[in-house]
Amino acid sequence: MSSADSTEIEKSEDSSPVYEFEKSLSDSISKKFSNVEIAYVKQNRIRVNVKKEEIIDVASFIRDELHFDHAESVSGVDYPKDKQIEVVYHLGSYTDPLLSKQILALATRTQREDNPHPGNDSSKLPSLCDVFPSVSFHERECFEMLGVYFDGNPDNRRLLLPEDWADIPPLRKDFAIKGR
Amino acid sequence: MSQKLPPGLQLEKVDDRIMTLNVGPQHPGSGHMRIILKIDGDYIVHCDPDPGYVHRGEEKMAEYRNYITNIPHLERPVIHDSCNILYPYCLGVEELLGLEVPERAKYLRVIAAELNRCVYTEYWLGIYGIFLGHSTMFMWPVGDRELLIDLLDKMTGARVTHAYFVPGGVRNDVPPNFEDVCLRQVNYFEKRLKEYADIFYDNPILISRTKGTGVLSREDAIKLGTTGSVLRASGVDFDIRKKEPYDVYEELDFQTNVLKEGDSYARSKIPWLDMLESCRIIRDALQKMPKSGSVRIKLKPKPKGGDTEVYHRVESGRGSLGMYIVSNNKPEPYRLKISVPSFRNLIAMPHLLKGELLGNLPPVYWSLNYWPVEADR
Amino acid sequence: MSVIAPKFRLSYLIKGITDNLFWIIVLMTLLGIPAAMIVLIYIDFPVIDGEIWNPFRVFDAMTHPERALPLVKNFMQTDLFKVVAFPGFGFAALIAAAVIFVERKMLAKLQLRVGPFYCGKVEGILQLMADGLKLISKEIIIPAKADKPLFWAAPVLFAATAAAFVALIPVAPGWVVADIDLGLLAVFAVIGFFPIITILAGWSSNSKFPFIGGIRALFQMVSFEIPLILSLLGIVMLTGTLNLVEIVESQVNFPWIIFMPIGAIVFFICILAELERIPFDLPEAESEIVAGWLTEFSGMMYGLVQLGSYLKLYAFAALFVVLFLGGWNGPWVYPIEPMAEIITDGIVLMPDALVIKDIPGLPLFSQEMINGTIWFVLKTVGVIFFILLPRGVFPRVRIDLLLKIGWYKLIVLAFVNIFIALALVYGGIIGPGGIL
Amino acid sequence: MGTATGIIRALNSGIKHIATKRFTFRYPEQKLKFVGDGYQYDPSSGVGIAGYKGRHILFHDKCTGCQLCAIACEDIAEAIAMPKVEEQWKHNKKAIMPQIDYGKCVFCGLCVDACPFYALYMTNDYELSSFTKEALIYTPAQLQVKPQVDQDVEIQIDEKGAKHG
Repeated sequence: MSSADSTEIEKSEDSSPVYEFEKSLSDSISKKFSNVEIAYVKQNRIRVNVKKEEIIDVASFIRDELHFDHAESVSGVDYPKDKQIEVVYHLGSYTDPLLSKQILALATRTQREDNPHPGNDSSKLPSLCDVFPSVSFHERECFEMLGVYFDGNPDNRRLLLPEDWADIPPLRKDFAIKGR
Repeated sequence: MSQKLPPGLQLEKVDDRIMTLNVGPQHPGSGHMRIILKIDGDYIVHCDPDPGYVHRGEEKMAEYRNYITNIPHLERPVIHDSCNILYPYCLGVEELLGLEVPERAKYLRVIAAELNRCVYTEYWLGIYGIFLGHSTMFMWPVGDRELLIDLLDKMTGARVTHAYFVPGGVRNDVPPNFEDVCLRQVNYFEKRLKEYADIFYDNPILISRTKGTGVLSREDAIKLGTTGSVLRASGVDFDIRKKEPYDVYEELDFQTNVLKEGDSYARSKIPWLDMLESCRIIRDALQKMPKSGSVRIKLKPKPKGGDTEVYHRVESGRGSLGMYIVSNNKPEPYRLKISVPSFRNLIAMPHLLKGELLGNLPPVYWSLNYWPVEADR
Repeated sequence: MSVIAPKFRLSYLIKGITDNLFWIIVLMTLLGIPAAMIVLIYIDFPVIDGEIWNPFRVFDAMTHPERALPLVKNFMQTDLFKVVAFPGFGFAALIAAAVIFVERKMLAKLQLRVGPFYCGKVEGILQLMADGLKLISKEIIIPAKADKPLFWAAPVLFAATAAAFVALIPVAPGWVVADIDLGLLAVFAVIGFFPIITILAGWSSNSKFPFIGGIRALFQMVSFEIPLILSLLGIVMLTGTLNLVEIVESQVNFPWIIFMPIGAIVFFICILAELERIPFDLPEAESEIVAGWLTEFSGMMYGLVQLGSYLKLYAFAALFVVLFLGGWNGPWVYPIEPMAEIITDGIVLMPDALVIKDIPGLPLFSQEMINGTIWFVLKTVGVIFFILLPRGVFPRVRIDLLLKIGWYKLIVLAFVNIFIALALVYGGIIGPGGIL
Repeated sequence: MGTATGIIRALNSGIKHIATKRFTFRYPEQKLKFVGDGYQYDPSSGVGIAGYKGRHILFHDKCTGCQLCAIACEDIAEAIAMPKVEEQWKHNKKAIMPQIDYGKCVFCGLCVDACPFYALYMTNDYELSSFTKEALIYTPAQLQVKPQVDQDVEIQIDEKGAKHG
């Protein structure tokens, strides 16, 4: 473990713009899946954009082969211009000491509807709950905040918002705060 | 049972035994949340945490405010740990704006963050004590917390909501004789911390009460993505201060505390050991800190981030606290997600409470290092 | 500028006081004095100088100390005085009030706090009075679906049972409300009422948390009554009596705690459990079940339960003193000499004999009684200190651990204690015909 | 035997602390001492000067009515308004000065950071409560008064424990 750490430090001391270890991780993903787009490779940070049909396969590959074992956060980002909602899973690893610095952002996009009916419209994504059990509450939050329904999540209920919330999901860009 | 029932209704034998208890939000043992419990006799058979009573939409608010005016708002979720919740934000914004923080500011940040971690943990420990019916363990930590609040007050000018960290350093330098006062009070604080052992941590009644309750195995702790003291109590050595050192944590001398048991007792002991470690860090940082120098970089009034995104995380009083900032060339962040440790530890709660006695609810619930206001954001 | 609180004016205060005085005088004259007359007519008055006294003569005599003192002394021998004032309710309530104050100050000191401070100028000595006034002035709220008669009855019964318990405690030689031969058995009988009252209170309030609290209280009290009774069996064997006064008298030379420390420890732990005090305050565990079986009580109903529980605290501490620490027995501390002077010469109020010199009927209390009371109170306060101390030091135990302690450990220890007593009896050391 | 010794040690620790000094800070009689005269900001170096963030103090002879403090507060608390004042200053042609609503202020001090003319600082005065919301709005005239504070208590540590004194 200590040797792994020291190699990490050496690498970061290189201060070369190419981060080899991160690059090797992203290369192994893009080698396996041709449709996957590597958005950026920065120091300790990788971002991977995938199609929503492929996300479970990619996530399983990341878990089994690359040893990322938990999700740090699940963030939904609304892009009204593209008519899409992006969901970003930030994955990290506790078990593999080589990966303890790394955060892998796994992003996917789904369709956005102007008149949302959360749960009953086309804004749907396959849930990663079976791959990473740690995403369960994050996906619940994402569902109520952006209206993205996660197929396969056993618990797609309200979490933070009040029970009588009747407005559109509040983190969408067209939900305006009063007076702003 | 040949009883005639209206259509659609069934007699369920098992459910007759089961009582639903609403623990909270108006309950002395709940905090700002509700836990819906189903109990069979004295055993909890189902647990459904229901947070959201103090949801303030911090993430939505942040999208309307620029990178500087976000500061007082973002520390509201955990005012007791306000330096640590601003830490990843400042690191992230510094990366977005391409700022290099002065060396002295880095040390001041570490000192403020460690003091704040102790302030939070003392408050947390006090509530853990009162949840177990130990009123002395409520009064002592809350009283000793005053020592550190006094220091933070001298340092930042406010007792709880400091608004001390800004992108590019800290707001102000410390007053002239701060080092001596800090050293004296931190040493006394450490002495007081050690006095907790006799009355609380080595107390046989406490040990019999909390040992072996709510055991979270190492595999489950990893699988459920728990963090901070919960994770380290389950035997996973993962402290972001060590694993992904930010600012000057690399140069400071400290160790992480790991216990293997994974029960409520271990989870309550880790923050206490962390506080003792924090005292070491503060002393070390005071020694290694440059004696003078700039502490803040001047910023333009409304700085604009690039067209990129950052994810930064720090080790807060509860665990890894991450901020995901998406920027689109505007003074305001396009999206700001706060990945809070309380929320991540909450996932473990239904898992842990199932099958426990009702009397184990307070120690298991509060040992998760869960801060309801932070989880709701 | 709107003001929330009305401005203070002296005239308003004076008006309020005079209003209250007016109504007190009116009600006293219309209701109080007739009621007093009716009560006095039915009380048996002593026959002095061959005349039967009546209320009017009593009032008449009250103005003259020479005749009043014998009357007071006579009154002190009545059961009414014993029940209401000295060994009974009044004395116990006074000690209970002192206990509450001491508990709060001591706990505060242990926790590096100040505690009650402002009420009563001197270290918050009148805090309890303020709390009592607050409780009395509170509205009593009864849950809509509560079983109202039982809900009302529970706190009253609780305080009454605690008072009944107090009545069995001998404080000084001859000063006990109910001196019965089966005193210890009566104590067990009275203790047996408490679980019934708690489950009554929990059930009748028709709410979940009180119900759980009531059930817990039932479990706890029932399981701790057995070791409690067993731990006292040793003393009964050694003394051969159940009368509490005789048990005290048997400890003239040495208290029983010397021979039965195990029994004393078991009894002490059982006291803590019966009193629902930390570490055994599960029925009122506020972080789990709000306030347990007390959740729905408000105002003075809660106050009554608190009064009852502190009376119970005093009674159990006193029982510990009576059984293990020798009751009123102790070295002679009360001075004898000045007392004898008063008896022979009377109190000289003025040099000239114009004012009464020799007051018949003094002393009001015998010296044995005063000395015994002093020792009894000292020992009781000591025991109460050790009952209060765990509140600042220990956390609450869990229900399964509690039952385990009760059924496995304490009962075994109580049996060990019985065997020690048997060994002492059959060894011929103590007991009937023993060496000591 | 471990249980018994543990219990005795806990009881001993409890009894020992009955004789320790009380740490309670008796607020209305005592008031905590702060460093300096309140939070200040030096716009030339861009760094603040440590101090307590209490009520503001406004120097009328320096305020130019530039509204930068109000703009800084805009997204935070919206506590600062700029009313007209009945004063004639050469550098303040518009004759407007900040008026602060302490019912909204969060005492973050970012308005002090925004002032480039050394006109707005903060003071040690934190006892601002009043019976009405109107009384919480401090006009420029009220803000220029230097507060009278009587704060002299500090934490004292010795062998027997810590206390406020």
